[in-house]
Amino acid sequence: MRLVIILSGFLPAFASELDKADTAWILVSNALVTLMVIPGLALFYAGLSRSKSAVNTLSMSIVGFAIASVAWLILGHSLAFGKDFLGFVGGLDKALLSSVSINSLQGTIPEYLFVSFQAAFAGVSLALISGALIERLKFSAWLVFSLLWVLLVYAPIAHWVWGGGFLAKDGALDFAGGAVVHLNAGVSALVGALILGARKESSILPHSLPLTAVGTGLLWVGWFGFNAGSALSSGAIASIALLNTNLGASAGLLGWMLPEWVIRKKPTLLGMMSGAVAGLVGITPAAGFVMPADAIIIGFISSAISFFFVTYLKHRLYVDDALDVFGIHGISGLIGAILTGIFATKSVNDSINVLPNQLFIQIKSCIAVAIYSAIMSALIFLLIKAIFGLRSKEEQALDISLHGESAYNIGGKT
Amino acid sequence: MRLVIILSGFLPAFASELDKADTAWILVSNALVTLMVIPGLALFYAGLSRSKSAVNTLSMSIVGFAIASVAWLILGHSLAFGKDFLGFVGGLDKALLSSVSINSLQGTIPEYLFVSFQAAFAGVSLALISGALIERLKFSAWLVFSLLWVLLVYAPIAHWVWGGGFLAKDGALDFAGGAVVHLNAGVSALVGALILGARKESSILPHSLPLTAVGTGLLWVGWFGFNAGSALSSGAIASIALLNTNLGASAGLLGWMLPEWVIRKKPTLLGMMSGAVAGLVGITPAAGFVMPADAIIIGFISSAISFFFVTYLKHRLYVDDALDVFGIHGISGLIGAILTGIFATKSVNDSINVLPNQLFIQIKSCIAVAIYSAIMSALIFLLIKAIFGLRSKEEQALDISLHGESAYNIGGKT
Amino acid sequence: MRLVIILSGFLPAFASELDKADTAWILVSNALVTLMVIPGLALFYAGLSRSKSAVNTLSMSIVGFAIASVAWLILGHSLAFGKDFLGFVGGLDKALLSSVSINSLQGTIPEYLFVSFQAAFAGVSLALISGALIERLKFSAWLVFSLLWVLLVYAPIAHWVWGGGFLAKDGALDFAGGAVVHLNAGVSALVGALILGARKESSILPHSLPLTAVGTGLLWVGWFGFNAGSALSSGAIASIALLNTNLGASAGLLGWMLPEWVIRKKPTLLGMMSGAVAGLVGITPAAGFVMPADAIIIGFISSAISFFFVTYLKHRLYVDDALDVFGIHGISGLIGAILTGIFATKSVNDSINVLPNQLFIQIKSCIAVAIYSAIMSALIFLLIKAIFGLRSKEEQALDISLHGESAYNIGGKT
Amino acid sequence: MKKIEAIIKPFKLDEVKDALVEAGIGGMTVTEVKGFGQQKGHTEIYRGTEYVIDFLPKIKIEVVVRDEDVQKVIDTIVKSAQTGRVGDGKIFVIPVEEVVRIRTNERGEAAI
Amino acid sequence: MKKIEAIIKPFKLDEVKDALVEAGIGGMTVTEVKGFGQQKGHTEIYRGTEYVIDFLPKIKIEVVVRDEDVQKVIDTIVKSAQTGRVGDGKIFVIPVEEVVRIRTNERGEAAI
Amino acid sequence: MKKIEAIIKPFKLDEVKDALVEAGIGGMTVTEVKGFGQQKGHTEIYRGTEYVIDFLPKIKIEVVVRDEDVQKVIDTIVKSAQTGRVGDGKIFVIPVEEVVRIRTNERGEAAI
Ligand SMILES: Nc1ncnc2c1ncn2[C@@H]1O[C@H](COP(=O)(O)OP(=O)(O)O)[C@@H](O)[C@H]1O
Ligand SMILES: Nc1ncnc2c1ncn2[C@@H]1O[C@H](COP(=O)(O)OP(=O)(O)O)[C@@H](O)[C@H]1O
Ligand SMILES: Nc1ncnc2c1ncn2[C@@H]1O[C@H](COP(=O)(O)OP(=O)(O)O)[C@@H](O)[C@H]1O
Repeated sequence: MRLVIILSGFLPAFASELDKADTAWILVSNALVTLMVIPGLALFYAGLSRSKSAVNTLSMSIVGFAIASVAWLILGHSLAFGKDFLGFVGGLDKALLSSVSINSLQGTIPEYLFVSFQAAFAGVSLALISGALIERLKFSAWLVFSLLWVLLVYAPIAHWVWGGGFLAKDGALDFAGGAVVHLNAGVSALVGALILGARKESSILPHSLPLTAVGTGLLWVGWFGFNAGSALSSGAIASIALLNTNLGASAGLLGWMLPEWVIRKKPTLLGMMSGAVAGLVGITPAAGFVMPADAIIIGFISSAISFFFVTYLKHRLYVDDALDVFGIHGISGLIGAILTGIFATKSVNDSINVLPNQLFIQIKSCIAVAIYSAIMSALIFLLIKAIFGLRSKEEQALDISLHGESAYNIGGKT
Repeated sequence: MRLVIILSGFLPAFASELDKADTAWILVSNALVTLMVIPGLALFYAGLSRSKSAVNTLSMSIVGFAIASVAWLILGHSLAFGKDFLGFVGGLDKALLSSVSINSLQGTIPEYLFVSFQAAFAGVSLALISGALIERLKFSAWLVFSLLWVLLVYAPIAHWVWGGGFLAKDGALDFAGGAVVHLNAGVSALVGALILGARKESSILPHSLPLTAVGTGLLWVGWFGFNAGSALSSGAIASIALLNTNLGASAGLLGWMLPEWVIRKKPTLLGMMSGAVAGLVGITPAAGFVMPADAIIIGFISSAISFFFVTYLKHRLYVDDALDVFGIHGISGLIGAILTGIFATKSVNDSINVLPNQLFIQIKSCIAVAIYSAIMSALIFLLIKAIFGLRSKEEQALDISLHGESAYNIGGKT
Repeated sequence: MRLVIILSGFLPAFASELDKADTAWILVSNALVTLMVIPGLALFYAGLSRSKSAVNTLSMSIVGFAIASVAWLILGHSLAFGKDFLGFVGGLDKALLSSVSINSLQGTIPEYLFVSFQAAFAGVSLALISGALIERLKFSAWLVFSLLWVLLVYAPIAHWVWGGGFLAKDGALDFAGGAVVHLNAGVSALVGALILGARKESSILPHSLPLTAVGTGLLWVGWFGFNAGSALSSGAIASIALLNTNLGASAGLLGWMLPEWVIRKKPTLLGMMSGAVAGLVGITPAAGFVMPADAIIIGFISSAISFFFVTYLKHRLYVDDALDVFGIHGISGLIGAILTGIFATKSVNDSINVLPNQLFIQIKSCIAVAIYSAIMSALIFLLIKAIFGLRSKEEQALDISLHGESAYNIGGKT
Repeated sequence: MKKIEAIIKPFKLDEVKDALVEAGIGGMTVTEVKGFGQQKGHTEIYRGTEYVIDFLPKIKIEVVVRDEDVQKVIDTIVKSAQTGRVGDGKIFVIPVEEVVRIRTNERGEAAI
Repeated sequence: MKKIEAIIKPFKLDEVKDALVEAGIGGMTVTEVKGFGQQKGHTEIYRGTEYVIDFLPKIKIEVVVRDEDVQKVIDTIVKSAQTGRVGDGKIFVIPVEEVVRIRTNERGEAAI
Repeated sequence: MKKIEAIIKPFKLDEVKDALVEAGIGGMTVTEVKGFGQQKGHTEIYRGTEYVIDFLPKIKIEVVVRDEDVQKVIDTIVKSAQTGRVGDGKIFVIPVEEVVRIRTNERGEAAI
């Protein structure tokens, strides 16, 4: 399996000159990927939470990104991109970036930039998980989880796929992290919500859809850096990836809105926004591999399936995945990875091989990621539960009890 | 007439090599133009709406952008940039981008990127119109309008000007779409508001100026991509366009604030934000053609004229242009296009010719755009009115009745 | 003293060809720096204000940026980068950019772009100050102050350091404006709050933390342009500056959260956000000079010191620095500048010299900036006080009395 | 003296206020409330799950008047707030034993 | 007729409403209020400064009923709103002299 | 027992609360309301159109007290809420027939 080989595949192996244009584009992409969480995802999630837990919801995304950034530098990057150890994990040679210097390159861009870009991916993946756990998780438990998950779950999977690990040889296609990021985060979120247990009063009555709209917009735009930046260079592949990303989002929006409108009689704004995100997730593994017309199909289908899952199947799971992290990122990540096997074509990207059994390879790689993610995340959650406990005592006044703050003080003390 | 010849004019006709730096800048510009609507304009408009219609206001901008993106790929781009048919519209040779490949170039950037960038312009233009129609339009009517307007109004006008159509030979100057985007959208908005009729209770008491401020900021920053990206390359023209864009916004802010302060006694925040947008509109057709000091003059004058129009003349029109789309985009687009004829200079941009009768050419091109836009938009609105109806039944509870949602649930169910 | 010599230092003196990739990156950086204020800082501050003064708080940042933009073009840029006059200020040769043409270069980028980028720095610096003055300053007084401060305080200091003035020869290191921007703004803010006097009811009960979170996120992302853009080129220095900036923010977040949690028992969201900003300030002078591991230390320490200052020492100052502009920007700017002297290394950036007495040089340069900033700002404030008066009469209804608007009209007149 | 409390539909507020002012009423106090009654609530939809909102937004108007004005005020409110559809609201009349104007410390009817 | 005003904890609202409906009450009006009493407020922290929030969020329910229903309604509210912890709230009974249904202009008990 | 309802200027809330506490009052309930009266509303401007805002933000304080405390409470409120300018607000005294403490089911004066 070779999930996102394109991340390096696109760069000829002998590339060894810094390209300033490629560097400029990845500098920007790095900023855009950051924008996805800081403040994109934080707002997307906070708008959907109750106003009395909005502070905690914001805090989890933001602190998660910060912890991932620091942990990535100290150890994570080395576990992902250090010298390969049995195909499973990187060595410690890049801990604290000890073997990286100002002149090191990764392809045509400075290695420092590559490290920073990868750290942002780790931060996005981690922050996604928080959506399943809001309104009842202890803040300290989230901090410990963040650290362990980035190092023990995310970094190894990234290694398998992008760091020359065992999946890298199998030929699976994953342009920007459909499996590594979205399926992985979705599965961890599901497992976490299961172990954490349901909220006493589980509902999603968003306290502010305009806040969620700010988040959706920043996710959409930031995703251009996530997907088109995954070309790791400026040029034709980045261009088609960006075009496809926008089409995936747009078709995803319609792929949720239309069935919802027909079946449930109203086209909701939250449905449109959820659909746009689902479409973005679906196109992520395919962005630099498929024709634009196919991007529309992928975005539409992934989103429609997420819609049906969230609306009709989710309740059967009896898991309080509060903001549908599994339903949107897990499901659409999976569908996108599978559809990539069907639609990827050498005529778009001649650096890839589409094998006869590509569909099978895609499914196999998803299973590997999902199983590892589920088991390891479960272990981490159970460990924290045993040592510190997971549940916050006070759900009625979470923000006050955990952070001593209220999100809003309108008309309060004058 | 040749409105935005610079869009291609700046690139030597023989350019046929991909330039990675130009590509990087247009990738970014594409992201910035998207940011203008998703979520910029959506928030700008939603903040100005009543809280009970904020969901619908957000939805119109967002779904409009998505529809424009998909429609542009399927047919719009071909109607604008396909093989010329009688100087009026493009042929069907680029429908579904059938004749575009990963190696196709437009100037020095991949054609796929050019398609994506153009799609974003179509999305911005369409979304602008919604501001005149809020708080009473049926959502289904907006969807049908979106599709038809992009294909039948926007794409042909883009063809005349940027696709080698009949206006392209006349020598008119329009750097980034003062006429194609803003005048066009403003006129369509006015016609739409007229046919749709006034709200039962027409007022603009913004429900959240902070939300409008988020939108204003993202519009301002996104506009750098809109204008400086219209150079279609990285370099001196993009640089002066960016400088001028910021000056246009800043002077526009002052050009509304100062007369308002003097005449109406208070400098309002909404006035400052409206003025910044008006200044941005005004500088749009001139951004890459004029000296920075003149950019200040253009921004200030366009904005001041929009202020006088909105404050004193608007009421005489008896049209409920709810958020002043015509007053700001129509008027400042027109003024900017005319002032471009006065201030454009070869010493800034030696790829243009400033003809002795330039002013006359500018006016003529605006008239052509305005007439076509008015007639076609009227036909589309009347057609939809006849078949589906335009007005939503329930204005008192628009969000609930159309979308089944409320924008805010603060202090709701727990 | 040579504060930010790197701004030009990184570019070989003989560079005289336009580099399109460098230009692309600085075009983007310019957009990002704008995003820091429009709407970043405006929202950051407005969320922390009372809802009844949010309009005024937003207005100050936005109008300040606009005034700085116009003033910079007309005179400011010339005072900073015109022909040196006694090492203290630039001449009038660049007033209205009279000696700049479309072909002028600054290093490898168009001079017009350099002007625009510098103007945005002036705008950020000015807007920062407003946070100390909210909820009682007359709006007209702010406008006059804006104009005078940019021309008389900011431009000369920028000249000393970046325009070849007397500090430029001393060897001080300041990568992106720790002293010129943050220390300077922090000191001016303190002096202003002192002269203006305390609010009748001074408190910081933020009316909307989600709004502040939007602002924090846009500041964080925009800062990538501020710091990595200060390399004035795309490449390895920009890359490490971006990596370090993100680490500074992340470590800063933790550097406030951890002591707060230990000492004051709760990790607040506002603390995390304040810490991220403090960390960003701290890393600003060091971003392109230090190893990533040291960036973590710098971010953590600056932020922790700001935390202790704001929590324990601030009250002893008896100055109503409403939003802690001095506590965060002044203090962390100072700490960052000093730590730069300790951690800067030629192995990261071989265009610099780290002198044996570097620490001393850093401190000296900070003192020079602080003293000039304090005296000049005091003079400007006192002058305005004498002529127009500084205090708004009505503090209970500031937005209504100054702007005739309320930030929110939810559930108002229908 | 009596306090007249009227629960009305929010969009009627301006009309009722104008009618009261015309009828010579010089002051009133208004509160946003939520009402539950015969009028059916609506349903809100989020990601396919429906939530029934029982409590509808209403406005409570409180006017304190002299005894002789009670009937006039009731009639004025009924006339201006009526739409004839379910949910128009109620009026309650409650005895008031004393009124004080804080500004002047006047008491009784003079303070109204 | 009487107006029963109950100040309760917000999270009890649904329970109290359901109990009242079960007890045959057809209408009520609800207001978000802030209460001050024996229950201690909490502290909010901003940049190291602590703010004591004295006033806690409470819900005020108003139900107007016939005289004979007063005891039943009081008991229903007490039962459904009680947690046994400080801050459960109060019930006040206030005389009402007249009730009007705006829709129909009905008066008295028929209008409740 | 009586319910004392005071409509006051919002920024006076803390002062009034402190004065009442000092006077021995152990509980009160506070609501944000909008008031219309002799105090003139203000004008807001949006894109050149002026909107007159008639209703001004006020705070309603409700305190239920024993009969013998009524005068003291009125005086305390008048003293602490007075600015002497128009719009200071009103106090209304309303009879209360029964009080219940939900937590303990205590009745009458003991429940206040
Ligand atoms: N018994 C009651 N006590 C207090 N308020 C009531 C009562 N009954 C109705 N209300 C209020 O009056 C409003 C309208 O009542 P409803 O029964 O819906 O219609 P109608 O006024 O047409 O009879 C309700 O929303 C509620 O606020
Ligand atoms: N004298 C009073 N007048 C009006 N409201 C009161 C009074 N005393 C208490 N309340 C209301 O009842 C609520 C609960 O009272 P509190 O003293 O905290 O606990 P308990 O109800 O258990 O006695 C208060 O928050 C306040 O809203
Ligand atoms: N008749 C009334 N009934 C109920 N509330 C009233 C009445 N008159 C005044 N109020 C309330 O008292 C507030 C202050 O009244 P106003 O006439 O403005 O000034 P003043 O208290 O100085 O007489 C009003 O805003 C309103 O909330």
